[in-house]
Amino acid sequence: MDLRYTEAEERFRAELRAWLDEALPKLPPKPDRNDWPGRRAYDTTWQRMLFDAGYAGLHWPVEAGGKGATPTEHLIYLEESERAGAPYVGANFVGLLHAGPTINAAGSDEQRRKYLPGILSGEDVWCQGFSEPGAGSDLASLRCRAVRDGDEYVINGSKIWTSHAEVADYCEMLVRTDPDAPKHKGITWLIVPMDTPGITIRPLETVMGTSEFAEVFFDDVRVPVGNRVGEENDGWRVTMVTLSFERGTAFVSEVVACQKLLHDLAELAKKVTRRQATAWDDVALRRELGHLTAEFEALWALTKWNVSEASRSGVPGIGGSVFKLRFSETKQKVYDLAHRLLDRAALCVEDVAGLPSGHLMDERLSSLSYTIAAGTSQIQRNIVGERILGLPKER
Amino acid sequence: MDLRYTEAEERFRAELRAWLDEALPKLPPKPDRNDWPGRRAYDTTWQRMLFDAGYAGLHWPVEAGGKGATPTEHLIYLEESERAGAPYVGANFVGLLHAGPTINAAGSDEQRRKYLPGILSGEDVWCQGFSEPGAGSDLASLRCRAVRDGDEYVINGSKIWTSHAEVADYCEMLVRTDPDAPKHKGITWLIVPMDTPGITIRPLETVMGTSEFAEVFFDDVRVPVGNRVGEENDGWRVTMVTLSFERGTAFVSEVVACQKLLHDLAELAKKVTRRQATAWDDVALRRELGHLTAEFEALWALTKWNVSEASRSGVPGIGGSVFKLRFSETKQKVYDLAHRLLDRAALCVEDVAGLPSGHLMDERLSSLSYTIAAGTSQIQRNIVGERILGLPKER
Amino acid sequence: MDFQLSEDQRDLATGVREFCEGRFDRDRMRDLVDKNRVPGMVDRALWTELAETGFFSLRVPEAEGGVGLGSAEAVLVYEEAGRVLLPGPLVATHLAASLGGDLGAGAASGELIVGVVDAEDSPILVEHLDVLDVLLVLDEDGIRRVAPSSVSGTAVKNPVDPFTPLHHVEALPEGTRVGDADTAARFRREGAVLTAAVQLGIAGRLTELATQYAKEREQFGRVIGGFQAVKHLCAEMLVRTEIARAAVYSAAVTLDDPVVGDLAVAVPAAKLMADDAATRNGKDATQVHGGMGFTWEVDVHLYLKRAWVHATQFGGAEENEEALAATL
Amino acid sequence: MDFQLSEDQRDLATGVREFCEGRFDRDRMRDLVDKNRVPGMVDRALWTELAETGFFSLRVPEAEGGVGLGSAEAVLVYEEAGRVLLPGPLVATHLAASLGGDLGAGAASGELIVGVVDAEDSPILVEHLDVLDVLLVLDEDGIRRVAPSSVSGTAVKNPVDPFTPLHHVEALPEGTRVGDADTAARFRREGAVLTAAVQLGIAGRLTELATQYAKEREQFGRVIGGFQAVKHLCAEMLVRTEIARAAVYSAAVTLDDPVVGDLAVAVPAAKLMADDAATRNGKDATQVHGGMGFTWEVDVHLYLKRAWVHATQFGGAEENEEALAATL
Repeated sequence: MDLRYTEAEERFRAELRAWLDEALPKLPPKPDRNDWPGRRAYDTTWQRMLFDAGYAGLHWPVEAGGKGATPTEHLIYLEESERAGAPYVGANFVGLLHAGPTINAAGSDEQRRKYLPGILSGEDVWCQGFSEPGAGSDLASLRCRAVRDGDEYVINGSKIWTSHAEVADYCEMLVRTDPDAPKHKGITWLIVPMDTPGITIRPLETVMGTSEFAEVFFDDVRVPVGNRVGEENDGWRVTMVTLSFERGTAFVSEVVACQKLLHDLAELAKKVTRRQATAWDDVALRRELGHLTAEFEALWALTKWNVSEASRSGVPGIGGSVFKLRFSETKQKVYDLAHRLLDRAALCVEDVAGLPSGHLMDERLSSLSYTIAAGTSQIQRNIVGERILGLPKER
Repeated sequence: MDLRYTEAEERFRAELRAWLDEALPKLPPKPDRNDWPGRRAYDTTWQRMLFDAGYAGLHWPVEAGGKGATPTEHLIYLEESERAGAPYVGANFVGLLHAGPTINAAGSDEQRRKYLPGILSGEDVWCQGFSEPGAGSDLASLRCRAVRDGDEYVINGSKIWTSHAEVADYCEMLVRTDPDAPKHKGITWLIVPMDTPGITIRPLETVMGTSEFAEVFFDDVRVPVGNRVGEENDGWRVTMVTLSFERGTAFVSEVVACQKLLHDLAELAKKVTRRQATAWDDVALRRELGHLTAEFEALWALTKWNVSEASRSGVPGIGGSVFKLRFSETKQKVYDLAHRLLDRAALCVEDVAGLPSGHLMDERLSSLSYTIAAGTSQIQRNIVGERILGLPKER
Repeated sequence: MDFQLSEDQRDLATGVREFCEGRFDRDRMRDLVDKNRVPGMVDRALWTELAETGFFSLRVPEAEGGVGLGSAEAVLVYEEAGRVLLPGPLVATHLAASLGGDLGAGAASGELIVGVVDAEDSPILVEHLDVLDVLLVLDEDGIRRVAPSSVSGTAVKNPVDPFTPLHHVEALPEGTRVGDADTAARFRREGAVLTAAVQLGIAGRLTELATQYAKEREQFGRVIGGFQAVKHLCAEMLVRTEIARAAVYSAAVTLDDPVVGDLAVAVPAAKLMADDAATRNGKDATQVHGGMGFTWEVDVHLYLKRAWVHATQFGGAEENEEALAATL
Repeated sequence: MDFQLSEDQRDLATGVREFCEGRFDRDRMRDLVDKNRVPGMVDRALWTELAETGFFSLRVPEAEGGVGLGSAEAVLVYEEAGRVLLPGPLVATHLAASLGGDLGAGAASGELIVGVVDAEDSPILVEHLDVLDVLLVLDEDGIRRVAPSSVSGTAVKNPVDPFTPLHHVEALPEGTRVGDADTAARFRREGAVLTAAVQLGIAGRLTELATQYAKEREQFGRVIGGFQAVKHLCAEMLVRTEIARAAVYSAAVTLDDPVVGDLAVAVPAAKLMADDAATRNGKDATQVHGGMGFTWEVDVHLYLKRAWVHATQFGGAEENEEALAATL
């Protein structure tokens, strides 16, 4: 067990830090949250800067145009980026973390040549069409149909929870090509250009009153058979391949952000008054902050544990669900605490009386989704119970 | 909604209180916990005193020798008894609350005449043979067999969680008489004298190191067919009849006891020091005590609600599982708090340094069973979800 | 003792439910929040109807033109208000109706929309200011009356609950004294219990919404309410609701007849249990709804956000816990 | 960075597990607690074997006759001790071995059984007094050595953990100074991490016991581990264990190489997470076992009770939380 970074890792960190110091001031100002073209431009500008500096596709294999970095280097990259306040992966998320790796692993040479460079350089933005209104936790029950018609697939149906749909160039899609096969069997993985006729996008308003997601409707949308990745009806396996790219780094930025946030909340607690004293004088609140500090110390250690495991074995460990369960519930507790700390100011999703209630309450609302998105806590507990502990499957 | 007691109820309370003041000093000293004959004698002495004073079988129908008191009077009786520090029902529990009411409702006239008077006067002590090692939450899966042989049933099998087995005169038993019938169908309700040959009692040691319960083994135990209550194979229905005697009063003593305990814990908190200050100076601990005070205020209100509902309708409401769920978990929290308050003294199940760690830690250990005994919290949540909310049954 | 609804009380609750569902059904509620927003989120015509139904004059003696009922009845009414998310300073106006004089009469009749704010709050956020006719300020010495037009504040552009617009106010005007410290203490007690009743309605409705969704939504070939994980979330929601109901009703009866209990315990206990039920049910109902629970179009978030607002009114959790500890 | 067990570390853990399961298997554990109780609940012969295996000299430099390993290895060893409920003042004796001189040598070799007590405790309860050769007292100024025979205390007849006999002591003798304040601080840090390792072993074993029972016990025609309510209890136990494992291992590595982290955070975090995992897993394992979990014969309660003891050693939850808050 060694928590010391190697000299090479330290060098990587130092160079990255130096570059971040230099590059970040060159970024244009952050666009407004609802300005989707602006957000696309901002995110892809950053991706282009990473590309030019040699940091694009850090964790992608070299043959795919990436840097073939180790999981540990990826961890360092994410940690330093977060500490420096660099932009999140944003609009490049699906391309860099899902579609690109999948095409590289399961696509044809031609597909690799056609799609991967644009993802790395920030030229192309991808969105995801997996979930459907009727297929959430039970993704394999999806019903969006694609029927073969000569050299084309004709897609009909709808998808939900699609981010960046309005500004994406391509959509990675799962469609049902054999309605008679068992549900995991008749699914196919397709690439759909977003300018194909027949696609309608309807923004999906969240509890925050914003539209981070969209519903996407497909009405006789035709794509060439050549846009299929993998074999027909083999889409489920193709999708599972993507999962194997997760190397314990999925939540690095968020853990670092939460650790920073706890310091901010402590500062806030020392500032806000409740009747006679500051909130910090309330030992219950202080201990709660202390407890959460321990949780994130442990989650950070578990991150390193999972990343090291992935570095050794090349495949993701069983720790993902364990991590996700505790992390999402603990992060919710942080925002519960922030809510409590703000008292009546928590009724404003904007800064009031010099308190940072805008950002905190926005995230507090967002936190409701942590235990739902990407597998509810209930599903994660099933996974831990069944796949790790070997308890019998649900009947 | 009226929380005022009627004049008749207030008179009942005043008379009871006066009698308790007078009667309690006449009780012999409380026997040692492991002195089972002593405990029987103590409990039945008290029952005899109640009997002589006209309080025996308060909630039993008049025709069964009881007083036909209303649920509200029963609530008053239990509340006043607890406040005065009167003995619990103890060894008389099964007779007064299970076997007696069942025999009265489902037995023959002869059985009523034979068994009810002894229960009321404290002469006879009953125990219960329902649960089995393999039939806990799923009671209907019980396997203890009774085979008809002429005018007798021959019983073979074992029972568990039987209290007062060593000192009981009779056992109310559920046995399987038709192994081929669906599991709720082939069960029969029997009265078994505990001096019948073939019965072996093995004390069952609990986590407290005491033997509040026993396993009871039946080896060719013969009882006359006349000891059957209800029809053969109709025992499940007979048992369900007993449940209808619950009128919301099951936890009255315990709620009153918990309210007293919270005051005691506040006193204790004001006495014990942690480093510089008293535990009471710790606002987190104080608020936790405040929170628990609210919980028991609500549980006491819910008790009155359920009792009033039973008074009106004569049948138990749906509130039992709701009450039991919250009560058992809240009572556990009280002992968690007591444990925390005692700090290192919690390592002693006896009084140390003037602290009441003996009683508190004994109960703290006992509290582990609250969410298990008489239907686990998991089973209670199923009941609430299925029977009250109408969600689909477990498959 | 008969701690169950009387026939009159049952009729009252049914009547108010029918009124609410008729006059402020889901469509109208969604219309108000999604399309036709009105100043202060209070529809004057509806306010008048509420007044006619007795929402504000319920506890005013018959001799003074009121309905002449008690707190026990009032909690039944305000529970129904919570169930349908009736917006506006209902509890404040109801309390004002007890002050007598022109102010009381105006509040009772629905002519005056009356708000309330606690001078001790930091920051001071006034609810529904744009529509108020009168603002009452609870301070150390009692209650003072302030003209809303004399309150200079900044409108909060993004209040967490879209039904509860807020103004941030640096300092409150002096105004005129309309109640002493005892009256203010009564306001706080009654305000806590009535607000707890609204929370009870919210908690109950959230239980219904989650249960209903759990019965309809299918995943893995069966309705999700058949999975213990979901079923038990719904069960806990019901438990919280019923615990809160017992506490709220009991506190209300104790307000009407203080000898049956201890108001120092009953009132904070009711508020604490009801706040807990409403906010935690909001969280659990969101979870039961899965991704849909995170969308604006499902009502759950509107209930949760309103619950957050009420949880800060007339005593928050920490304050109530301290008050309860002080009784030990 | 390579935060995984090295091959040597894996071998060490396997070896210690085999040793523990061979020398202190369930039968012997139950025999000790149920039938053949020995003074102080420490079996001298076993103690000697533990010493030979390196339990106490593990971190003593090879030059001084020790095994010469670090805290990273020590936590693997003490986790195994927790898994089988090895009784006795293991951590205290291990810490004493680092003091050098006759005391250190005696502790390392297993000739001396050394206990430790915190002078600030109230009440003062000395563990295993009947079998101790040396008692170390942690006080404000450092560590002092006291002869157990000079300690006058009252034996606790009914200690909550049958493996941890206690004496209640009114006042501790003066004794002789054997360590300064820095050494005492080191003892507290290392004691916390090693005790956390024991708790980790307990938490892990409880997860196994519950899972195993859930796979075997049938109710309603299926094994109870197939019910989500039980499955999810087991899953949460595993999550707590793995979270604690990460924190404990990380703290141990940081003890060996302080530049890789912040001991002021890592040590209390490890103890807090491990105490939490062990005690809460004890509660949940009891629940999974149903009625059987309430019986003496099932081992779960022995693990839970031991976890309660360790949770009070080298810093309890509230102390650790305060210490962590102070780092913010």
